[in-house]
Amino acid sequence: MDERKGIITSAAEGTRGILEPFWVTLRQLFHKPITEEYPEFKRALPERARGRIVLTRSPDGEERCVACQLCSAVCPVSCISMQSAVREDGRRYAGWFRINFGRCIFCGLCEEACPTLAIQLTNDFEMSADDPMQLVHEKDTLTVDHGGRHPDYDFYRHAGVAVRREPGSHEDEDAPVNPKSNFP
Amino acid sequence: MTAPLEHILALALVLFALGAFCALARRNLIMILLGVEIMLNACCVALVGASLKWQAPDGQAFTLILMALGAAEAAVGLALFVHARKRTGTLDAASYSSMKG
Amino acid sequence: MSLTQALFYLLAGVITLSTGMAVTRKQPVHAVVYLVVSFFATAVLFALLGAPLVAVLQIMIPAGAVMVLFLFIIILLGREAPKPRDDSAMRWALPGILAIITVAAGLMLIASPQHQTIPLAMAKASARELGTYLYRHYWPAVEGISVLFFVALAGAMFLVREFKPKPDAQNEEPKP
Amino acid sequence: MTMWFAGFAVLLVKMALVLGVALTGAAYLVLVERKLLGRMQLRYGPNRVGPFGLLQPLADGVKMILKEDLVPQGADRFLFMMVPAVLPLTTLLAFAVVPFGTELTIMGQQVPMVITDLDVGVLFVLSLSSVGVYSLALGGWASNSKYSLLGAVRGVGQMISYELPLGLSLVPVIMLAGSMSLVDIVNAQADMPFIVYQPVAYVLFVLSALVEVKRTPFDLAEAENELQAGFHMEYSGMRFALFFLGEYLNMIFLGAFAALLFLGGWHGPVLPPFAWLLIKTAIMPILLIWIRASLPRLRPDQMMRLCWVWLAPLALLNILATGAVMLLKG
Repeated sequence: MDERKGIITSAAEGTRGILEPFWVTLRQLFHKPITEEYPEFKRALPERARGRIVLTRSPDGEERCVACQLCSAVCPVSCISMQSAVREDGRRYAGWFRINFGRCIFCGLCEEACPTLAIQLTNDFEMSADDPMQLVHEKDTLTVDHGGRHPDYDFYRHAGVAVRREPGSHEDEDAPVNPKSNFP
Repeated sequence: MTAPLEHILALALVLFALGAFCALARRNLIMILLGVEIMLNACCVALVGASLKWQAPDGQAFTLILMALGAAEAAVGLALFVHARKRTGTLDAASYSSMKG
Repeated sequence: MSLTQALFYLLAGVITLSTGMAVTRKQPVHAVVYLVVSFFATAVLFALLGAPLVAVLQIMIPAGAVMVLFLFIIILLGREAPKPRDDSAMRWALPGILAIITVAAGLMLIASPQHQTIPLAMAKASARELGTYLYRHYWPAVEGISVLFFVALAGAMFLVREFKPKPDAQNEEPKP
Repeated sequence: MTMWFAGFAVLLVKMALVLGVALTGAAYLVLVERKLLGRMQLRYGPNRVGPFGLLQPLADGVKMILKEDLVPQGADRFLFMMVPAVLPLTTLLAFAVVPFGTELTIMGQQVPMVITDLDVGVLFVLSLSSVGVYSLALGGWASNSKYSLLGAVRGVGQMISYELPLGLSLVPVIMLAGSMSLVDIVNAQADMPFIVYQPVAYVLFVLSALVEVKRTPFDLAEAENELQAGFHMEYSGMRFALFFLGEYLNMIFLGAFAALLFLGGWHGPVLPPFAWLLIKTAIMPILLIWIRASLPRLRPDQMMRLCWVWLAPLALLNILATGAVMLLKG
């Protein structure tokens, strides 16, 4: 008890402190709940929300993934595995690609590691399953037919396969420097 | 009719002997106190049987008093054990021998 | 044999068996649980012997309160490390023999041929009568018990109070 | 002999009825609690299974039965498996002395609406409530877990302490009615329910009952933020459900007990006796839920202080005052 207050004041305050919560809860009983019910009402997730992982395609419809194993290496829970393969024209791709969503922690490190912007996290999070094996996704279910967040980027226009065009004619490439003309 | 008084007394006797055995043979203080409780319970059985035999409530009245006695005894005894355990760290009756000459 | 008689012998068996188990258990918690069973059976026995109030109080005080107190203390004090020298058969022999002799002597006395058994009639003491009788004839005992309870409460609180040894109580010399 | 068999059959039917009503009541009390708590916290509560979530208890039951039944390592297996039954068992036994109304006439026979009208009904109930402590103590001990043990120690301490004010708060009622049979006590309240004469005893009873069912603000035995879930932490599946069932049965039982002892039982105008008893029984559980929604948890020492410094002396003074008034009035 506070010494400055009299016994009656503190008793009154204590009683009020016990009784007031009852009034609050009773009042709230007749309020409309502020709940937004989930399956009927879905909140729009922010652009950068980290949900299910997909493998995107470049604008010309080819797979972006070059099976470089960087995502697999950086994954803290080791839920990504793949096998690389090479096409006849020298273009690399994933022979098979597997993500175990039962282990995935949706940290987004694979997306940051990917040099070709192939692996991306989407804001779809509804992926529960009865059987844990249903959470292991293969390449056919992972691959989507669009470019995700970066629809215009195409890795093979920059690098990857053998250069067929003249130097300096690639995207974002400066004209080659002539070393002989560079003297002061 | 119920069983004869002798059988009730025999039951009380067996219980009392079991309680006495427990109080004598066990070394854990809690088990010793349990033995005492068993003996009190045996007395209650005998008293209630006797009360039925002579159709007098005295036996039952004494049973009530005995129960209160047992409760008080258990409370003090257990408080003693807590105290003893705090000071010596054991409940073994044989280890309380500091008064031994 | 009537139903009540059969019930009596059944209860007697349960009581003896569970008390015997309680006495021989190593783990005090198990002993307490067996003893609770025994006390419950005793309560039913009391009801059978025409003492409903005593039966209910038997469940309430010895089985419900005292045994819970035992359990509480056992839990509070925790398990002890097993002692090197445990309860051996030799230590149990002498009390065991004494107990068996006592029981045998008592049973012989009861079963002796010149002693005839007295069958008991059914009767029931109502709670009101028992209470009135208790307070009319044994009020000093009731008062004594209440004083005992008060003293026991004070004693228990005194015993379990925080144990603080005085810092220099022993070294301090009495001043001349 | 046929009379005996008829009596036995009626007894069995009565038991089945009480069992069914009590268990269904407990199952739906869980739903009521979740709905009410939800609305008091500005949310809906369960509303998916069936209309307004009315089939939720069924879904919960199915879920609990299908869950894996775990026994922790180092647990005392036998005690661990048996103990959850104690609490529902004692509470269901206590329902045996609850009268649900006046005598009913079936085929010219007077059938009392109570399983057994014990001479010592109130004491019987108190003794069973003291036995219910075993579920806590043994359950916590047998789990071989620190948190369970701490929860058990706290719970046992609180329950055996509060049995004192619980029992003492009922003494004035027994004094007024002059009997410990619940039927007699209700009949003594035909003109006026005892709460009018004994408001202090009623408050004491509600407070002690709150502790006895171990609910907020006195749920120290299962304080989530200190002890995870207290004494029943290691239990899963149906064994856990039994602890829960016991708690909710206990709430309903205490509601019925308070209704019979203080609120006049089945006496009331217009409505049939059984309906009155049901309404009066519902007061206590709803009050307990409301308290749970409103008040925070106490500290153990505050709770013990409340019991020994305030409630127990107050109950004793109440008994003294009642006795004095009864003596003066003759």
